[in-house]
Amino acid sequence: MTPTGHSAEPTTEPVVRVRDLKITFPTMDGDVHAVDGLSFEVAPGGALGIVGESGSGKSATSLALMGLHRGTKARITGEISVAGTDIVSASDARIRELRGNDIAMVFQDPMSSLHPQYTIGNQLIEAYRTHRPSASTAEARARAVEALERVGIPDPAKRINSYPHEFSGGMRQRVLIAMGLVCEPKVLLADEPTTALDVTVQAQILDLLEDLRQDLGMALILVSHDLAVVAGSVDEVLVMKKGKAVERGDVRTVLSEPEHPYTQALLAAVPRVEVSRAQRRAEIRADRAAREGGSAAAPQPTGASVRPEKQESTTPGEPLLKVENVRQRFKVRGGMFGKASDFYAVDDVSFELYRGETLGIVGESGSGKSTLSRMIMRLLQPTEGRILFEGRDITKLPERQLRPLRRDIQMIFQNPYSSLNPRLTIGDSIGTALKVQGEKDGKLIKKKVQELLERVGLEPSHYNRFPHAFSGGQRQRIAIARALILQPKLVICDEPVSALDVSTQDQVLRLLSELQDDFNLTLIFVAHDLAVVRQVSDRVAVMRKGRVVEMSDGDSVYEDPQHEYTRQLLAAAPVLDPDEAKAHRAERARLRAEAKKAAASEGTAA
Amino acid sequence: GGNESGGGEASGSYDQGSTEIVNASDAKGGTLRYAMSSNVESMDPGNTYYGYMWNFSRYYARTLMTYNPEPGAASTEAVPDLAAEYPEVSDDGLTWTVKLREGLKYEDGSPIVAEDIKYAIARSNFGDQALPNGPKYFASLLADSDDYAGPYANDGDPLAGFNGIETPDDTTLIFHLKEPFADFPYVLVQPQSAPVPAEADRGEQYQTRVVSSGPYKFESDYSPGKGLTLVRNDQWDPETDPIRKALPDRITVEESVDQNEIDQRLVNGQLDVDLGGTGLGPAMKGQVLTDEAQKPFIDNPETGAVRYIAINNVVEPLDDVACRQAIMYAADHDALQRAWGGEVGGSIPTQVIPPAIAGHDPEIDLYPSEGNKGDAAKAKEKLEECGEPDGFSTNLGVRADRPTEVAAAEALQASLQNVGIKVNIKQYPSDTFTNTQAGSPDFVHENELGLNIYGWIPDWPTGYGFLSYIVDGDNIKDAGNSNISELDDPEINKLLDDVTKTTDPEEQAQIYSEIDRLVMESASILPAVFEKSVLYRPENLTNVYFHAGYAMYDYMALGVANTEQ
Amino acid sequence: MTAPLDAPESAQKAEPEAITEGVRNTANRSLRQIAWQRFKRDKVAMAGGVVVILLILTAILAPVLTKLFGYPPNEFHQNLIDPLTGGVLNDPNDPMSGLDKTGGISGDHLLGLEPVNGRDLFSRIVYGAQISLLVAFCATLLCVFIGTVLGIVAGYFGGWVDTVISRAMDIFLAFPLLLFAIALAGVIPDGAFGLTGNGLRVGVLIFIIGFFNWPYIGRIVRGQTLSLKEREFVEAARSLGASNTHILFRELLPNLVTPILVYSTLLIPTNIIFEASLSFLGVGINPPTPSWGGMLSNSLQYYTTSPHFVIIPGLAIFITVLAFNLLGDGLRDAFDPRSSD
Amino acid sequence: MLTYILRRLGAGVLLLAIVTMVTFVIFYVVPRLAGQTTEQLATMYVGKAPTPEAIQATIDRLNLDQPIALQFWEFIKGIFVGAEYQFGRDIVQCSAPCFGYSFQTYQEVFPEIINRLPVTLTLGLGAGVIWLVGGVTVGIISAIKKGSIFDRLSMGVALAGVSMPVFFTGLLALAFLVHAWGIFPSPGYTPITENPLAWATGMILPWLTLAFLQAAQYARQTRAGMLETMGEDYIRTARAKGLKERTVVFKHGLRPTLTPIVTIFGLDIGLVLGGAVLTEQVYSLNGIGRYAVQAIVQSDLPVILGVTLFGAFFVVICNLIVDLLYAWVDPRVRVSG
Ligand SMILES: Nc1ncnc2c1ncn2[C@@H]1O[C@H](COP(=O)(O)OP(=O)(O)OP(=O)(O)O)[C@@H](O)[C@H]1O
Ligand SMILES: Nc1ncnc2c1ncn2[C@@H]1O[C@H](COP(=O)(O)OP(=O)(O)OP(=O)(O)O)[C@@H](O)[C@H]1O
Ligand SMILES: [Mg+2]
Ligand SMILES: [Mg+2]
Ligand code: NI
Repeated sequence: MTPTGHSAEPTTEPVVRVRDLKITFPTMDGDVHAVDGLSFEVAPGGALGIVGESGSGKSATSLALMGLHRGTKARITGEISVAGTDIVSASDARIRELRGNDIAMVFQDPMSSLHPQYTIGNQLIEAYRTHRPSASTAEARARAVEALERVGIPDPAKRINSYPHEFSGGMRQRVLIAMGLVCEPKVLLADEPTTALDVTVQAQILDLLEDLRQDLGMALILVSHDLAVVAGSVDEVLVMKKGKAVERGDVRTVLSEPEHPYTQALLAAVPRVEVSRAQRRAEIRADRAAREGGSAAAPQPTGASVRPEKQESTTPGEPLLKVENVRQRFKVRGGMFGKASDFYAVDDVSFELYRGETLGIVGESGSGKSTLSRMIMRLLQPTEGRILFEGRDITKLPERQLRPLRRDIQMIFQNPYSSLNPRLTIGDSIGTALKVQGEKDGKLIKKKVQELLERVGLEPSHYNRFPHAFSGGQRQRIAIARALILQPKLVICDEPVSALDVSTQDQVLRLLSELQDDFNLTLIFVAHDLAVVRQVSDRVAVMRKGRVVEMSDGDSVYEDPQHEYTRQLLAAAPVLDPDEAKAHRAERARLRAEAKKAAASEGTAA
Repeated sequence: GGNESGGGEASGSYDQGSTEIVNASDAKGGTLRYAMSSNVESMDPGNTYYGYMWNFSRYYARTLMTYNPEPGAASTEAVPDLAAEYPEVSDDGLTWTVKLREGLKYEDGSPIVAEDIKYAIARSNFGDQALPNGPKYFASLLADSDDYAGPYANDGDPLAGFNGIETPDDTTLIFHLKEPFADFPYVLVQPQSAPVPAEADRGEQYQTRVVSSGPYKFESDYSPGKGLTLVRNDQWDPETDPIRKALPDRITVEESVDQNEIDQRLVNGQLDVDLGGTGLGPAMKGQVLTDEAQKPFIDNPETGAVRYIAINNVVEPLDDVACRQAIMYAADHDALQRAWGGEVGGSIPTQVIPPAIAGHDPEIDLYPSEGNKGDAAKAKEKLEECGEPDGFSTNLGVRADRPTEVAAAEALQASLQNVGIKVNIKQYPSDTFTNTQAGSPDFVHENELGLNIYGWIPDWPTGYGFLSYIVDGDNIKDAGNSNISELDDPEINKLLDDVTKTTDPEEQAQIYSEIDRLVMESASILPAVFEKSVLYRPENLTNVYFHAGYAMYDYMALGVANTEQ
Repeated sequence: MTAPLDAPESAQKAEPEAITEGVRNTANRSLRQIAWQRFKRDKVAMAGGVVVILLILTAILAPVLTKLFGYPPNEFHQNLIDPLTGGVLNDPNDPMSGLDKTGGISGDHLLGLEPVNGRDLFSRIVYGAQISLLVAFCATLLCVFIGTVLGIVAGYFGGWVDTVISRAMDIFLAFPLLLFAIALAGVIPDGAFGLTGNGLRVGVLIFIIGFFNWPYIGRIVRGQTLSLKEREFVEAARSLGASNTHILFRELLPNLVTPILVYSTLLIPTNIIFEASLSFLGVGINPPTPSWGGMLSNSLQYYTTSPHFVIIPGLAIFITVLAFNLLGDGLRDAFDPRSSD
Repeated sequence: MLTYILRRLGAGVLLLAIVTMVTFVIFYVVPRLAGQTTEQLATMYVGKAPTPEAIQATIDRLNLDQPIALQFWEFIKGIFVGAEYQFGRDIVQCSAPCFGYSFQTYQEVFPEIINRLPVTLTLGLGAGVIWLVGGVTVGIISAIKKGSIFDRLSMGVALAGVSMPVFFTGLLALAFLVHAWGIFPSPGYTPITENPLAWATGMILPWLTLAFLQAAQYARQTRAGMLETMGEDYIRTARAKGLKERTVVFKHGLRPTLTPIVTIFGLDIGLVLGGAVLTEQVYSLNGIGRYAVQAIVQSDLPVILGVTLFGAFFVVICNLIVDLLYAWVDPRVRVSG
């Protein structure tokens, strides 16, 4: 270890200082100024959050701090000093000494950031011994076990011999953090460490980082695109847009009194779990009325406001969809012996859905939400149970007879990038539906498609463009148009906004809401984000491991959760208010302690 | 041939070995090294049809008769080997009696008896398990044997029912023929008359350990493709053998050596003889022929083979003699000769029987042309005559793995094109060519193979050996047919029958010339070359001379100068 | 053989989507445009492409070219040949003038003469290009056809269909290909399946090469299909009521065109070499139709007197294969989302 | 792990069975489809004296007049339990695995193959070592020094290498290196037990020729793989740990790069051991490949069948080894298998 900070006062000298950082990538289309004059500093033990939408230069900055742009074509100017070393001008050897030892980084994607062919232990020990060459293997091993223990990997002495693929995403992220910790660096740089993870796991990781910061006195730089994620974990926050800092300051101040319009818009778009469905709808309708009134000056027909009322007073009668005790079995090859074992992705789920109603389904990754959706769509055939649509049993209908039924049930998919065929024009993509349903008249198809394009907020002239020419939000609009062109009775939305950033998310949700009014849609809305679900659902079902653990009307799930798991989820949901975040953290700690007491082995990453 | 004697006496001069003995010597010892570009056909004397094996197998398999061990014309004479003297023929020409020499022994010291020779003939000629490779002259010539089912049919007495040969005692064989056959002694030259003890016979696998009757024996079991080493057989008594000099102590054979490699080693002195005996490959030929220093080591003898294009008499429109004659006129002989390697590859014939064989008539020249380039005008006339004035189209069969023949095919194609005859070349593997393609009349008709490139080396150097297989209408077979032209002319057939009953050589020769002329008139055979080989005669070899009987050096005479090796 | 064995791994990642994502700032240009721009800047690949086009033109225009610059491919010029060695004479009027070391290369005979028969090598090489390219192209088409259909079916349907087809691919890859091909060419008689002569030979060659090399394309297509199948647009199409055929050929196939194109370009040179190898081993086209492999096989006999006869057909193969490889490499790089520059 | 091995073994056996079947079909069924009669087939295989008796004998010996299934059964039976053949008065036991007797040499096919195996093994393994080591080394260096003179040069040569058919390189080497300039001795095989030096010098040119082609391919693949690996996230992680660039490249980068190379190597070496046809042909080495070509030219059916199967056997074995190796190198496949 190099005694850099010996004489200097650790409290006054910032451990990371960035001045007027500029990062430029030369590309075919000229230079990309990924970071353009960024400055910030982090005090020892301090915590800085860097927030910004995708492509705003967060990762580029993080990598620059580690000197990882060396050897690439990136041009870096400005000053970066980490633990007293000037990263821009230091020798390679010096930088290597610094990495992992003074500043460690936790990467965004836990799935690909660990070497698949070495054991966890091997990779941890390597990290330690690189900076402590004198340490014996046994010593390094002990340190590695200790680090794993600290990040909460159960039975670390044994799991140290596992390979990364034997770990879940959350555990891998922990391993990465452990790797960052083995040498007890002064700064831990976490670049979106939780983006790929579930809310509960995300909360655990954030709690872990917080604990470590407290215990080890490390400085933390937490990078995220989600303001709510950083809110509870940092002291200071930096909002980036297009490579520039638009706002920087104490986390409370920024969140409560954002100065820059960008920050304001960002904050406004964040879905809030405390806002109820009714409030939200009212808000949206008001906005719409104002907008349309303003632009077209046409009076809003009352029908739009009448229909929802009818729905809200839940009329019994014939349900549109009835799901009875469905189960879906998959055979999974497990372990070394390759014996196929049965695994129920959806296990005994029943519910009814009435016309005009919206059912929200929340649950963590792998809880069976998509599987359930696909069963209702009859993209999968349920192993057991029945599905009745308009009173007709569609559980075992063959593909041929299903085809006409496809008009009535449609689906919007999660990933706007992969749900559109990149080789078909969007017109074709949308028109396909009419074509396969037997419409032969090309002109008519085109006309219908163009009308719908206009309705979802796109230009009819986009008809002949390919999907790559659209942004994520626009693509999701196209996907919605495709689902609606057949004028279905039921639309299943499988995480339609998860892949979008907050502002786009907001737009799409509004659009859906409007369309529901206009087309009298019945919706099943699947998401993992509690706040989003609350805003759109009349009723909410919480899924866990294939089962529905709780189902009741939307607001009561949030305000008076019955099931333990629902409470966990709610406690884990990131919130914007730092104080509330603290409260949630405490609540989580309590839940964990309880769980431990119950000696249940649950609670670790699924 | 040139007469430069620049190479000095010791190493001979250009083409000297074709006519006289080069490096005469009696020095014994050393190793004589053979190599071969493919695998040896079979070491079993009863199961081979190639001249080089007939020549080579004599090291360990003595036959009743053999060729006269002398250079020049005398070499084609049959002389006694195991036989004590020239066979006696009865007046009706149907019974031939052969007496064996005294004191003949196998390598294990047991005596060679007449019955073993009878057995050897039985195994190679009779029954459905007869050895596949060799000729079947005995089967067709011997009387009272048609019902004999071969030696393996009867466990008790393998020769029971084989009445064509009598063995009244251990040293006498009496052959009974169906019809008189003047060339019979030549049949006895063939290695099938080498004795095989019945208890050692293992069918086709006998080749792994041939029981030696000659001066050399197998050092160890032979495994095909892996080469052979011969060592002296101490049971062989030179007194009983006027033929073999048996100079080297050891004889080695390597198989499947690349031809270029063989040639290179011959020139470098790392090898003594190319066992195949067909001469240098084209690459080395090109090199030595342009190198004056190498010339003295080269012999360029006629091999006795005729290379020709068989013109089919059945396939339309070639069933019309005029159409065939059109081809004879149109063919560019110069181009054909070039394909075979120019003057050193062969001379241009105008008849079928080569000069070395009695009956060759230089007068026959029915289709002359200027510079041997073909006579297009005459050819057109003939086409007119056969009713195809605009020419016609036919197919030409050729062995794909023989580049010279393919080149010849292309040459012929080009020259026939000039008169409007369109030729499509069809390639076949050489191993099945005689059995199932050119040699199967059905196949020929079906595929309209009007032309086939073929060659003939007589089984013995007489007009009969030469002609009977390729022009005798009685010899047309369903498979393995050699009369590819399907020439079936009663006059020719009759002459060939007559000649076997004639014993006077003069008279025979006259008949052969007559047949030759008839064949040429019928335009069934378009002779391309009387083949010549370019043999390399390494300095190390002694007693080298070209033997017309085998169309290669006489292997029994060879010795090595370096006896230390 | 030099088939692109590494393809499945990298190909799977070559999702066109990733390109537009990776180069967000160029999102307004299509993948093809991007690839074309990259390709244009790849001088070597461009050169390869130009040579390929020239070669194709050469093959098509063979009759014209030989008329202009050569002689009919089967015309003999034996007056220029030394009858003893088969080599080309220095002076055609003097048989003792010795051999021309260049094999008669001159303004008259651009690439010299073939030994023995003295046919014009330029013409034979040019006509040889016809056969080489014809066989290679058709065989590649066959590979692509079989490989695409089976690959897409295997990848899309999965399960036992996939198992069967994947095993079949393994089996084909496990065959001692060349041996098999010569053996097969040998057992098919001269006239069969309604074809004779060179028509049959070419047919057999195309069939053998195409039939044994399809797994290379098959594996790539299967891998691509597997990854495409995971994309939600397939599910979306299904939920619109599209049939399997529609999904396979209307939705998936357009996405496979690029990788198929790229790997076909890389398969062509493999097939050219394969064809040459078969001709070299003596199971090629019937004479006198020229083929490069056949010429090389003949040249074995004349390399002492006519070394040019080894070199010229060899170079013809080499240049052709190289050009296709360069082009294929270039295309692959151009379409590869990961290539940064 | 054991089940994994067993499963792979099972797949290998199945593969062999199918290869056998297909081979059989090609030689016994295709000619018939193409219109050949039993007699014509027998005549092809009968030898030089196609008398009617001999043809009939061949039909009997090969069961050519029996239904195809029975013929196949006889063939398979021979492989597993051996067969008996009559030679002269001798009944010869051809012990399992019996591929029958060569029509040309009347030798048992299997021992004949084994006899030639050393040549092919020497050629294949020798060249294999050279091309693997050479190709991978060049590939790595090129990847590390991307854009350098070395990289450009070696990739240029490699591209040329993959574009040159082995018979052309071989011919050039023979014509110039051996015959014209005499730099190399004439290629040929001497058993290593007889004279190790002659063994090596005789094989050096075939090794280099075969290895050149393959090495070129491996260099290209290694380079591409290495570049790809070096762009992976875990390499960034390794760098972020502060590892030396050397460690990053050789410990973290190399292993994933080599993993797919191993598979390809297995397939290639399997094919080469099954007969490096062209190389053996060009250099007249009496290995399995040349044996096969000769057999094919001579329509020596049992040999063709035997060699093809033997070649396929090698491919399967090598693939098996590679699969196991792969499971060892890459822990992920053990599960997914
Ligand atoms: N190697 C590179 N070459 C060219 N441009 C690059 C490179 N790396 C990043 N960029 C560009 O720089 C900008 C900033 O990228 P960066 O990865 O820092 O964004 P980010 O804020 O981390 O986004 P995300 O939330 O999606 O991770 C983007 O426009 C990106 O396209
Ligand atoms: N085809 C399949 N075969 C085997 N297992 C499957 C299959 N499809 C889904 N599963 C498993 O079923 C479980 C539920 O998956 P599902 O996709 O429904 O989860 P989800 O709730 O939609 O999760 P996410 O939020 O990640 O989309 C998961 O464990 C998944 O691995
Ligand atoms: Mg980022
Ligand atoms: Mg899902
Ligand atoms: Ni290859």
